[in-house]
Amino acid sequence: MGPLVAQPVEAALTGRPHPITGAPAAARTAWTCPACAAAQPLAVAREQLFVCPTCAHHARIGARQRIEHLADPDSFAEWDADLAGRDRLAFVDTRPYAERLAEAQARHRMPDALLSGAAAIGGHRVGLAAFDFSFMGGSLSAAVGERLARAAERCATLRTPFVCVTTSGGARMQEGVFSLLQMAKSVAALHTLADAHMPFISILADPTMGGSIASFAALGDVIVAEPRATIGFTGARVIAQVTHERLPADFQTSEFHHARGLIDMVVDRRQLKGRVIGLLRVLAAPGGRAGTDASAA
Amino acid sequence: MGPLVAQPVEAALTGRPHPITGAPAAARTAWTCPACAAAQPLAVAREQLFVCPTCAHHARIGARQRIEHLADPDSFAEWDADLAGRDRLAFVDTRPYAERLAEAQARHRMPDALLSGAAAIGGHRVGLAAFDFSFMGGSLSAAVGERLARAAERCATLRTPFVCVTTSGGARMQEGVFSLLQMAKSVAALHTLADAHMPFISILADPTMGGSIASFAALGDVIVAEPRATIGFTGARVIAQVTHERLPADFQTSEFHHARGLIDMVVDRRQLKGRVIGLLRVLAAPGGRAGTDASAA
Amino acid sequence: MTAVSAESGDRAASEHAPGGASPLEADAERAWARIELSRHPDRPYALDLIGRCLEDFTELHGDRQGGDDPAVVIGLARLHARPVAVVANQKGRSLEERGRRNFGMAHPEGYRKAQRLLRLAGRLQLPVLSFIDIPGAYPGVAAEERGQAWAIAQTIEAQLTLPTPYVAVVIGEGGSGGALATFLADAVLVMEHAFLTVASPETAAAILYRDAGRKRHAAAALRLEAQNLVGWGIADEVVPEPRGGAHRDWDGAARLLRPRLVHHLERLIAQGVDAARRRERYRRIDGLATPEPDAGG
Amino acid sequence: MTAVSAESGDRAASEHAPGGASPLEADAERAWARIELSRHPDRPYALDLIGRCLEDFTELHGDRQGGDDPAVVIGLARLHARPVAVVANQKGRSLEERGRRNFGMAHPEGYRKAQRLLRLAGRLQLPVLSFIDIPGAYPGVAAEERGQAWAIAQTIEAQLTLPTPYVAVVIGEGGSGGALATFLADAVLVMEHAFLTVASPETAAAILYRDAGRKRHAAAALRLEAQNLVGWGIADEVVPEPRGGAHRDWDGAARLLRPRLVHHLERLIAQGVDAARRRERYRRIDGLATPEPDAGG
Ligand SMILES: [Zn+2]
Ligand SMILES: [Zn+2]
Repeated sequence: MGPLVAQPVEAALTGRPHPITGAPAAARTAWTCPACAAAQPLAVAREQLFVCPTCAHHARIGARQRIEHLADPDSFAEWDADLAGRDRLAFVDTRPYAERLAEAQARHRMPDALLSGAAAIGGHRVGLAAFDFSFMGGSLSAAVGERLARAAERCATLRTPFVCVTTSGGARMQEGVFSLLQMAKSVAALHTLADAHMPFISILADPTMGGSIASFAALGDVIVAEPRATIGFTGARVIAQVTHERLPADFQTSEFHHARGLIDMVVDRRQLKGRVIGLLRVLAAPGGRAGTDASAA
Repeated sequence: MGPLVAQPVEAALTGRPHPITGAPAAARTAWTCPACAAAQPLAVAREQLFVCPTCAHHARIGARQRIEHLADPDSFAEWDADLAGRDRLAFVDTRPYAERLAEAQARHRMPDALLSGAAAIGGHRVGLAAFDFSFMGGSLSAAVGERLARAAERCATLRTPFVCVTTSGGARMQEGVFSLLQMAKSVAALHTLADAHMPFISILADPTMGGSIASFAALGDVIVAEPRATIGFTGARVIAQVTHERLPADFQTSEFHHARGLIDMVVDRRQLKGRVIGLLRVLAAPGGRAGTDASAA
Repeated sequence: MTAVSAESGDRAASEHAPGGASPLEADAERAWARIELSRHPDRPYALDLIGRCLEDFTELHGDRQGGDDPAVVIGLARLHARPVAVVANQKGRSLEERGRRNFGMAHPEGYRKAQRLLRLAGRLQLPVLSFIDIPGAYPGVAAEERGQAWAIAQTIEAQLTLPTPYVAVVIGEGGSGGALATFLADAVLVMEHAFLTVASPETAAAILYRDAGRKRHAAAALRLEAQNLVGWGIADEVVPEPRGGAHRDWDGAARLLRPRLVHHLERLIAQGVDAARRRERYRRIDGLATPEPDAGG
Repeated sequence: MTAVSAESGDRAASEHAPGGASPLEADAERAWARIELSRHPDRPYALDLIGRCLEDFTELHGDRQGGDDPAVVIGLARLHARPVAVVANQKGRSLEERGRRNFGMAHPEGYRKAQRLLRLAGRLQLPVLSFIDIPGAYPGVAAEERGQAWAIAQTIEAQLTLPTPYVAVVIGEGGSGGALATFLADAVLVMEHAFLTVASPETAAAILYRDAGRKRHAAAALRLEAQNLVGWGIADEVVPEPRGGAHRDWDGAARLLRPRLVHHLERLIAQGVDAARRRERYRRIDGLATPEPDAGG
């Protein structure tokens, strides 16, 4: 189901200690591109949405930053803020899962790896959800699945489109089959949205792997990906180990899947909000579907 | 839409003059395999269903022979015996189409290239249709399309499976777009069958090309093909001419499509009836679907 | 548009008449001139008309199964403020683009891309607009290997189950089963110099005369004039083009086309559409001598 | 079956306890013994059980799109006289067959083959039986290129819209998303020594401990006992196996399995099934600390 180990989020939120180094926020006045090492003043990097002006590398950003970027100012109203997960299996690997989870919750001030809520994008009312890869690799816990399902169902009820930005290593091993079954839960909930004829715009950011891409994330009515995001079911390292196959140069990138008809468009983060608004202009057009409702057989 | 020119049917019905040579039936006491030239007494060849005992070549057989083989004795009751076609375009190529059609009708004592009717196969009541390739290449005229559509619809009404043996060069050029639109007509009629949850068993014989395989014949719930039948959209000669591609050895054979997941099974003609009965035993099982009817949402 | 009377005169008799100016030769030349207009290298292609008739067009990509055929374009747009889903055959204009788009001839992935668009439209309750401009299904080994005939048949079925209003317009060539795959709409328009045919004139000539060079005669015999499709009940309306043909004035062609698209779309939305009525339309295609009112058993 | 109590004792604390016989080590050995039983080379595979539990099995082939994956078997059969559609993961026993069937690991074509079977079942109103025995989704370049993740997601969706009764049984390994693709039934049975897991123990160990060699500990931590699935509300019933395991007595295993298949199928047919209820089942998967009764906005 792909790796779930949390990797450093390259562009952390300001105002909090750096999640990796623990350095206070004030100390970080520059941002160094992890791909080409070009340095930018933090203010510039933030304005550029942590896309490197030198090499166009799209750094990982957190769920709150993502929402800040996509939602119209002050339009986001969080759903299920207190819906937290549980150590259902009393799971212990090298550490008890309960400890890991509590630590992540405290560090990120999030109950789990997904934020969701009502928002407006370019004036269009939507449900908006965003994964946070720094929270246990954005992995698909029962809490994440439940939040996702509720968000989709609320969109069906409210008759708004659902926009979800995924960045997820896949299943959360520590929740075992409960994690696996979130694939089914999320798809079941998306069906409610489809029953209401409301669109699901699935945005894939680096990385989207395993159980996440093999369920809800692959079922967007429109699927948008950020450039050079790693997307796939099985991680490249595992494939290489198991099969000894030589991997193509662009293997499992957004562009690789776009060329193979699996992703509708690859969009630079700096154009992303505009493209989403363009889609919403059609998909959320007033009187649009209302007109065809008369055609029900 | 593939070639429609009538080719000699290799195994003609007895009791009528040979369609190609005009020789009286009585003169033909032997059958020569067109593939390996091995000769058999006609009685043996007929008993073997015109499958060569030497090389297993499946010779083309006519619609009446096909029905005789598949239907239980005396069970076939023809539908639409007087539904004939019309020269809708006042079509003339090297000869007027009206002449060609009248001649074929007279020679074959069939109104067009398809026979259909009620039948029993192994005791199971079915609708049964069979193309005759010797009738203008088994091409898809408006009359053929109409007969096919009515047969499917009657099966829906009678709640019996529909079994169709196709051998067809594709569209009938001389009927222009009317021929083309039979692809839509046949699929529309098959939908009636699907709405009644009745199965369509599509049997492909040599050859099944063009508009026939690109519509009804490809939509069988189960698709069975005879060995080494030529099946495809565009004829191999045209492909070679246009693209100068080298064609694979087994190009457009039954086996070629079976290996590619397009055909369920390749069945020797001598086992065909038994396999169809095996399918009907499941698909036409009494109380089968009736049991699940209770489950309608 | 000059109507060609096919009923007048015995064309076969005059075929070998001395002198080049027999009625048949004149018919053939006129018929061929229309074909050449429909294939004119400066003729507006689908994206040219989409850009001029629709607003907010966003192209989508791919069949969601591993392929994205550039010969078929799909997307979302608005027509007269109304959201629509769009599917189109797209030819290329430059040498590079012609190759990339395979001269507008879809591969199996292209038909599956169209199916994906139809599913999307059904799920989001969007009306569908189709722009048809395809010389014919592609005659190639790979297309046969990947189930071209099956893909066309499945697309025919998908059109006949689409739950939303559906308008198609033939804007250039409407060749064979490839055209039928996106033709089976509730309202079918044909541009003045566009045509629908069972086979390209070249293919038809090769079959009918065993001489592809007699394409002019085949074109005349097939009676490809747009107006005939209306007379035969296959199309609803011929859309006039700017004097001399659409290639002389793309904006003018779009100004003539757009209001007819709007008219039919609004008409269908107002009257209500269901797939069963669409199936009935194609079930009732004429072409028979003695259409019997009752098809029941 | 020996139940392993996961709640008893602090396993993390005892992990590095001196001596090899810590409770954790004992847990790990017991868990691994079960995994080895489920993978036993003489264990009955799907076709072995299908042949012993069902009558009149006819295998069908292919996804109708260009592929026929031998790792997935589909067909028609009867269970206790009732017609059913069957889908199964099939491992190979001989070296040749293991290679051909890719050790039971489906490629994208295999998932599409399963989808085809589900569509067929819906159209013909046949109940579906699924036999699950898959180590996991295939880690290979070609599988990723052809959209493995998308294929799994679409198969999940197809299961959740199937209109007929659906019974699944895990007969051996139930690995990750590959298993989920044919798991989401109305009644789920698990054979005594079979399991469902979010990832193979080897993969889980590589992720959790960064050491695939600790597969035994991963197996214990993931709590893969069949009985747990029932306790957690994920499966309905554990089907006992002959003493020592199904590999010792295939006939005996089938004699224990068959009546349970019949029981659940008849139960579902009697009570009536619809896809919305099935979606509700998977929507309500537990795993949360504080399940809120009202998911509304
Ligand atoms: Zn950079
Ligand atoms: Zn022979």
